[in-house]
Amino acid sequence: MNSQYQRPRFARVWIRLGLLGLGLAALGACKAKESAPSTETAALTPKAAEASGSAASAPSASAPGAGNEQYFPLQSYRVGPYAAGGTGFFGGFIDYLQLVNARDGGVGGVKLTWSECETEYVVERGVECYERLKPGLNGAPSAAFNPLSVGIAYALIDRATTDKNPIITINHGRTDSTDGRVFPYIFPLQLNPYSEVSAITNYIAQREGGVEKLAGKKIVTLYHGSPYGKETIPVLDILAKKYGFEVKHIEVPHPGTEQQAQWLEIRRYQPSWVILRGWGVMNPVALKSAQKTGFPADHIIGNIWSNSEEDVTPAGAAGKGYLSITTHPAGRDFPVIQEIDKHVLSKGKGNMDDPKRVGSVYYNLGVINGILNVEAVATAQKKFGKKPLTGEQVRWGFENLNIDDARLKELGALGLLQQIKLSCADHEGGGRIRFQQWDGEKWQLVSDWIAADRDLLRPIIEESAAKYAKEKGITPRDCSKET
Amino acid sequence: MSRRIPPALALLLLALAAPLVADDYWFNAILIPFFTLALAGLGLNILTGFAGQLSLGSAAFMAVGAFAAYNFNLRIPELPLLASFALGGLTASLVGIAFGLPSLRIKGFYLIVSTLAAQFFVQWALTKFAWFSNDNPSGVITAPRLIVFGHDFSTPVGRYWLTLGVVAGLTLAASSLLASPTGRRFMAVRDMETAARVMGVPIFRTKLLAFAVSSFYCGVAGVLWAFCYLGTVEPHGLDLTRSFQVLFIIIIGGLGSVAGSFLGAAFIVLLPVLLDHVAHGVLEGSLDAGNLENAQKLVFGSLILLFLIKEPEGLARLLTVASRAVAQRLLPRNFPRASAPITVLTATTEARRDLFRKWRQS
Amino acid sequence: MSALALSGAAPSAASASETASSSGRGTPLLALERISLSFKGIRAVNEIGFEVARGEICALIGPNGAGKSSLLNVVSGVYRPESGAIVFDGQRRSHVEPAWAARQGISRTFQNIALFKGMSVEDNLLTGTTLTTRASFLEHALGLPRARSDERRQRAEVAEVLGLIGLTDHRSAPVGKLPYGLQKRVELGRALAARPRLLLLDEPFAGMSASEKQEMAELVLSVNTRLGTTILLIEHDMGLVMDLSDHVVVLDYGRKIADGAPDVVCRDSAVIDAYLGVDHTSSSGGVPGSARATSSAASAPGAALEVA
Amino acid sequence: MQFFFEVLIGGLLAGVMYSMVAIGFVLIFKASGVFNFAQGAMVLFSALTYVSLVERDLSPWLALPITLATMLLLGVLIERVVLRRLVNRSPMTLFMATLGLSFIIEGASQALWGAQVHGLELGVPDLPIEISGVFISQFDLFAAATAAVMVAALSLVANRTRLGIALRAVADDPLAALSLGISLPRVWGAVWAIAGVVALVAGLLWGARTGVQFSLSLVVLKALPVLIIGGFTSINGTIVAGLIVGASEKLAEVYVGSLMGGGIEGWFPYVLALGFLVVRPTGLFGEASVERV
Repeated sequence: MNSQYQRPRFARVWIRLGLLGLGLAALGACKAKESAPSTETAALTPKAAEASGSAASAPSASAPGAGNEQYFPLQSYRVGPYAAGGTGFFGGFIDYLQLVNARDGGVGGVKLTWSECETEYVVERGVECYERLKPGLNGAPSAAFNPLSVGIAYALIDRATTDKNPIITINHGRTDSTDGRVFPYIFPLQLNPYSEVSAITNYIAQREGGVEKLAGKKIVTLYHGSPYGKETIPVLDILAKKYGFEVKHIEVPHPGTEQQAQWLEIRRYQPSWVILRGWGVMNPVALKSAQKTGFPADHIIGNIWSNSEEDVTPAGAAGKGYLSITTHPAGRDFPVIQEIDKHVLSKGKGNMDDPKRVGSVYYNLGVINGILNVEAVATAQKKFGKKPLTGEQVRWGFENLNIDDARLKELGALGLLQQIKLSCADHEGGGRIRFQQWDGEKWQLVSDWIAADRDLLRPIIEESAAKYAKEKGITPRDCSKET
Repeated sequence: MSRRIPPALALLLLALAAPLVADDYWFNAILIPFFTLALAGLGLNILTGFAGQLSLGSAAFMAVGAFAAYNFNLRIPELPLLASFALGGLTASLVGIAFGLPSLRIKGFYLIVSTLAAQFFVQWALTKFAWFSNDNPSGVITAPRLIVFGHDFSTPVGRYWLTLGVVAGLTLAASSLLASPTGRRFMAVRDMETAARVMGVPIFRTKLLAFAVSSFYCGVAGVLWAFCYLGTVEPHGLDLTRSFQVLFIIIIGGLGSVAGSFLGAAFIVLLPVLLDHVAHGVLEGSLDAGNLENAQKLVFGSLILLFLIKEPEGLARLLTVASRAVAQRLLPRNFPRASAPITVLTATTEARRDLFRKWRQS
Repeated sequence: MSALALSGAAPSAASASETASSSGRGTPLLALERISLSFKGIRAVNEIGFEVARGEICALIGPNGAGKSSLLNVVSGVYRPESGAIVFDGQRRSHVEPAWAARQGISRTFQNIALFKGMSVEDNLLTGTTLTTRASFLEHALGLPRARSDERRQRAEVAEVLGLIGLTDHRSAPVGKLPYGLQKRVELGRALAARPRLLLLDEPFAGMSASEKQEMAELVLSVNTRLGTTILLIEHDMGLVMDLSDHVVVLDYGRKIADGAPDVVCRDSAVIDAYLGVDHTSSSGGVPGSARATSSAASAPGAALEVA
Repeated sequence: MQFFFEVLIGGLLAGVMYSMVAIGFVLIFKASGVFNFAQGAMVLFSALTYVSLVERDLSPWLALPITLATMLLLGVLIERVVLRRLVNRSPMTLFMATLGLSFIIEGASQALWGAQVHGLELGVPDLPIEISGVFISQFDLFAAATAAVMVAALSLVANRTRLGIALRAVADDPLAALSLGISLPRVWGAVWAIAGVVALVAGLLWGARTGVQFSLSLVVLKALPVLIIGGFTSINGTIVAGLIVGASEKLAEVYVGSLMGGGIEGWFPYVLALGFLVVRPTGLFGEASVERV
C-alpha cells in the first residue's frame, strides 16, 4: 500500500462523511415515517410460491389471480442439524392445509395458500424469511407465522408486534409470552416449558402413588446446555420445595455427543427418575449412556423435544422402555390422519419424502399445528366475515380459540389434540400432556391427559412478563377492554 | 491504501442511495446484516489479515460486546446509547486481550486453540450465569429502544442509519490506523516477526493491541447485531458457525484489505438469498426446499474453493486488478511497474564516485 | 605492490589510522567478551571476544559454520549467549534484548532476506523508523496532529534513505516482487532508516552479480563514510573484505583465529590454514576493477605464503 | 474411589474415540501440511453412506467395502481436484480450502442420503461389564481395540510399505523427497485416501455411539484439542493427548464442573490445551523449530 497519497484523501473523506452524515440524518428523519411497499419481494415471492407450491403440489398455491386466499408463510427447515424435526412438522402442517383445501375447499370458502422459505433453524435466516414472506402472496394476506424455533421466535417478537403478525410457538418458546397482555402477538400454544415440568411432576407423583409420596424422592433433570435447557430450573426448584423432593440439575454441553461423566454422576446420585430435556443428538446419546451406566430407560422421561422417533431410533435397543411426554400421540389411526391419507396422500400429493414418517411425532405435531391455525382462522371468520383476514384479525381468532371435545370429535382429532381455550391473557390454553413409551418399534400411549398446575405457575409467569414489560417499556393490555 | 479509498467512497454513495430504492425487507434482511458483518469482518481482518494472528473466536467477542452493551444500557439507565455501544466494544477488547496473551508464546495454527477456548468459554459463561441476561428464563437479551440524541432509530430505516453511521466511522478510523506506524507494525509482525523484533517493534504489545482493536470492532459488530439487526440475541446465535462465517468473509473478501471485509460481507449475505431466489425462479420448484438448500451448500463451498484457487487475494484484489486495468489505459504513468529501468541507480553511483575522490584527496 | 594495490589499500589504511585515534579518544563502540553459544550440544561459538572501534568497518570472516551469523545474532539479541558479555558503548550486558539493541541504535540485515513481503518498499523502510513514533495508536486511528507529524517526519527520513539506496522510483512497489539484488538493498535501507550507530550486515553481497556487488560495496562505504556509521559485516569474499574493511576478525569452528588489519590478517598462517584449499578466485572474481588484483594477491594463499 | 476409577476409565475410553478422529488430521497434516478441517465432514459422509446402504437392504459385508471404496475415491478426488491446484499456498489458504470442502461434503452427503437420523448397530452390545464394582462399557472397549488395530496398521503401512517410506520422506523434507523422484501428488493422494479410511472407522464407531446424523461432523470439536496437544504431527502424540483430554475432561466435569454449575466439558479441553501450549508451544510431540536467521 503506498500510503503517502492517502493523507489528503482522508481529509477529503472525513469532510465527505460529515456532510453525508448530516444528509443521512435528515433523510432518515423523513424516511423513517413512510414504509415503501416491497418491490423486490413482490417480484420474487410469486415465483417462490409457484416453486414451493408446485413442490408441495398444492393446487391452490399455483392458482393464479387469487383474490380469495389466506396465506400461510412457512419458515421451514429441511436441512441442517434439525432437519428431521422440520421435515416432519412442516410436512404434517402442509398436508393438513392440503386436506382442508381438498376436502372443504378451504376455510369458509377461502382457499389456503402457502410458500416455504428455508431457515435451516438459523435465526437470521428466519428473520430474512419473515421479512420476505410477511407481505403475503399475490395479495393473499398472511395469517400467522410458525417458525418452530425458539431463536427465530425471539427475533420476531418485536417485528411481529409492530407488523401485527401472530407468531405461533407451539409447545415451546418463551414461557412468559403466555401472558398475552404483554405479548399480544406471541402464542406458546398448548404447553409452555413450565407447564411441561409441572405436568411431568404430576405424572411422577401418579406413578409413585400420590403427591405425598414425592417427598424425599430424588429427581435429576439432564438438560441441554442452552437457554432452552436451563429454562425450567427455577420452576423445578419451586416444585421440589412444594412437594419436598430432591432435584439435581445436570448440564450436558452442546451438542451432547459425550455424556459419560453426567451419567456416572447420575448413577452415583441414585435418583428414582431422570427428566431428559434433550435436543437433537443429545437424546440418543443420553439413552446409550444410560444403558452404559446401567440406568433403566423406563425411568427416564423425555420432554417435548426428546419425544420423537428420531430421538430414540438411533439409540437402538437402549431406547426400549424409554418414557416421554407428548401433546399429540404418534400414530395414523386418528380419523384426521385417515382423512389426510384419503384426500392427500393417496392422491400422491403428500409432502413427506418418506411416507413411512406419516403419523410420526413430528408429523402429527405439524397436523395439530395446522388444525389450531385453521381453527383460529375459522374463529376469526365468525367475527370478521368469510374473507381473507389480516394477521391482526387472525390474532383475535387465536385469542378466542375454544376447542372442546365435541369440536375435537368433528375434527377427528379426539385424543390427538387436547381441549384448548385461549384468551387475551392466556396464550397457552391447554397445559395437558400424555405419556408414551418406546417399545423398540414405536410409541405406545401409557397415560391419559395429565394437567399441569397452571394456577401455581401463573404468578411466576406474570412476574417474568412484567419484568420484560418494564425492560422494554411496554404497558400491558387491559384484557377487560378486549372484545 | 490508495486502492482502498475508491471502493469506500463507492460504498458510501451506495449507502446514501439505498433508502431511495430499498424497503423494509432490504433494510432488515440485507443491508443491516451486511454492514454489521462487514464490521465484524473488518475486526477479524485487523487481527488475521494485518497482524497475522489466526482467530476462530470472532463470534465470542461479538457476544461479549452484545451482552456487555445490553447490561451497561440496562444497569446504567442514564447512559447514552452510543456510550453503551463503546463500552460493549471495550469490554470485548478486554476479553480479547485476555485470550490474546498466549500469542506471546503460541504461533500459527496452535493459536486457534486460544480463540476457540474463548469461543466456547464465553458461550458457556453467558448461558451459565443468568445475570448476564438479566435473569431472563431463556437467557436471551432483547434490545432497548434505540434513541440517540433524542431521535428514535427503532424503525428499519432508523436502524439502518444507526448501523451505517457506526460502521462508516469505525471503518475510517481503521483505515487510518492501518496506514499508520501502528498498522505497519501489525504487518511487520505478520510478515517477519524476527526482523520486526530486531527493529524494535514491541512484538507482544503489538499483538495484544491487534487483539484489542480487533475484538473492539467485533464487539461493536455484536452490539449492532443484537440491537440494530435482530433486536435480540442468545449466546447460541453467536457460536462457532458465526466465527467461521466471519472468517469466510475476510477470505473471500481479501485478507489484509479493508475494502475486502465489505466485499466479503456482501458476498456472504447476498449469496444465499440470491441463490434462493434464483433457484426458486429458474428451477420452478423442480427442487424441494431441502435439496435446494443442499445445492446452496454445494455452490457456496465450491465458490470458496474457486476463490482460493483462482484469486487467493479475494474480491478486493479482483477489484484492484480491474481498476488498475482501467486506470492504466487512462493514465499509464501513475503506475510504476516493478520492471521499470533502474536509471537513477547509475546516476547515484556516479555521485558516490565523486564523493570517494573528494574523500581520498583529503 | 602497484599503484593499483595502493588505491585499493589506501582507504582501509586511512580509516584504520582514523579508528586508532578515535579508539584512543574513547572506548570501542562494541566489545564482545568471551562469548559462548551452543545449539543442541554443539558449540557454535566458543569464548570469542573482539572489539569494534567507532567509525570502522569490521569484517567477520570464516568458513561456513564458523559461528559468524551466530555472533551477529548475539549482538542483535536474537540469540542469548551461554556465557560472556556484550559491551556496547560502555554498557555491559550478559545478553541483549532485541528491543534494547534497537534502542541503542544497533540495526541489521539478514543472511536470507527477511523483508516484510506483504509491504511496499517504502513501508518496509518506514517500519525501520518505527522507534521514532511518538503518537499513540488512538492518535493514529483518529489522524490527530501528533500522528500526522510522525508520518511527515518518518516519510522525510525514508525519502532520504530511498535516495541513498537509489530506489526512489520503486518506493511503492511491493517488495516481494523486486529482484534479489534490489531486495538486498531494500533490506539495507530498512536498517539505515533506523539511523543506526552500529550496522550489522550478514553477507550483504551473497548471491549478487559483479555489478550489484560493486554498487552494494560503494553503498556500504558511503554509509560508513558519509553517515559515519560503524559497520560489522560478514562476508566470504576475501577480495571485498580486504577492500572494504579496516579491521578483520577471522573465525573457524567457533573460535577466533585472527584479529587485526586486513593485510596483517591475510598473512596470518592460521588463517591461511583455515582457508587452504578453499578457492576464492571464483568469488573474488566478482570484485570489479582495481580491487581484484589486490584482493587476489592479498587473499590467495599461494601469494601470501611467498610474501611470508 | 471406585467412582473415580469409573470416571477415569470412561474418560480414557472416550479419549480414544477423540484420537480416532484426530488421527485423520495428523496423517494429512504430516504429509502435506494441510490442516484438514473437512475431516469431520468426511466422518459424517462415511457413516451416512454406510448406514444408508445398509438401510437399502445391502448386507453389511457388501456395504462396508463399497463405503471403503467411496472414501478412497473421495480422498483421491479431493487431492486431484482441490489440493493439486493449491500447491505452495499458505497453510492458511489450505485451511480455508478444507473449510470450503466441508461445506461441499456436508451438502453432498445430505443431498445424497437425506437429512434423516439413522441408528447404527455394529452388533456390539453396549451393555456395561462390571469389574469389582466398576462399570466399563463393552462398546468403548471394542472401540479402543479397533483404534489400537488401526494405529498398528498405520504404523505398519508407514514402516513396511514403499508408500509409507515415501510418506515419511515427504513429511521430513518435501524437496529432498522430490529429488528422490517421489511424486508428491501421488503421496498426497494416498494420504487423503488413508485419511478417508480413518474417517470411515471413526464414523462407524461414533455413528454407533451417537446415531448417524448431521451433528456427527461436530466430533471435530472434540478432536481439535487432542490434535493440538498431540502436536499436529505425531500419531502416538495424538493417542496420548486423546487419553489426557478424555480423562481430564471427564474428571474435571465431575469434580470441578459441579463447583461451577457443570457443562464445562465444552471448553475445558481447550483451556487444557492452552495450558499445555504455554508450557510447550508446539504441543507434546510437535517438533520445535529453531529460529534460523
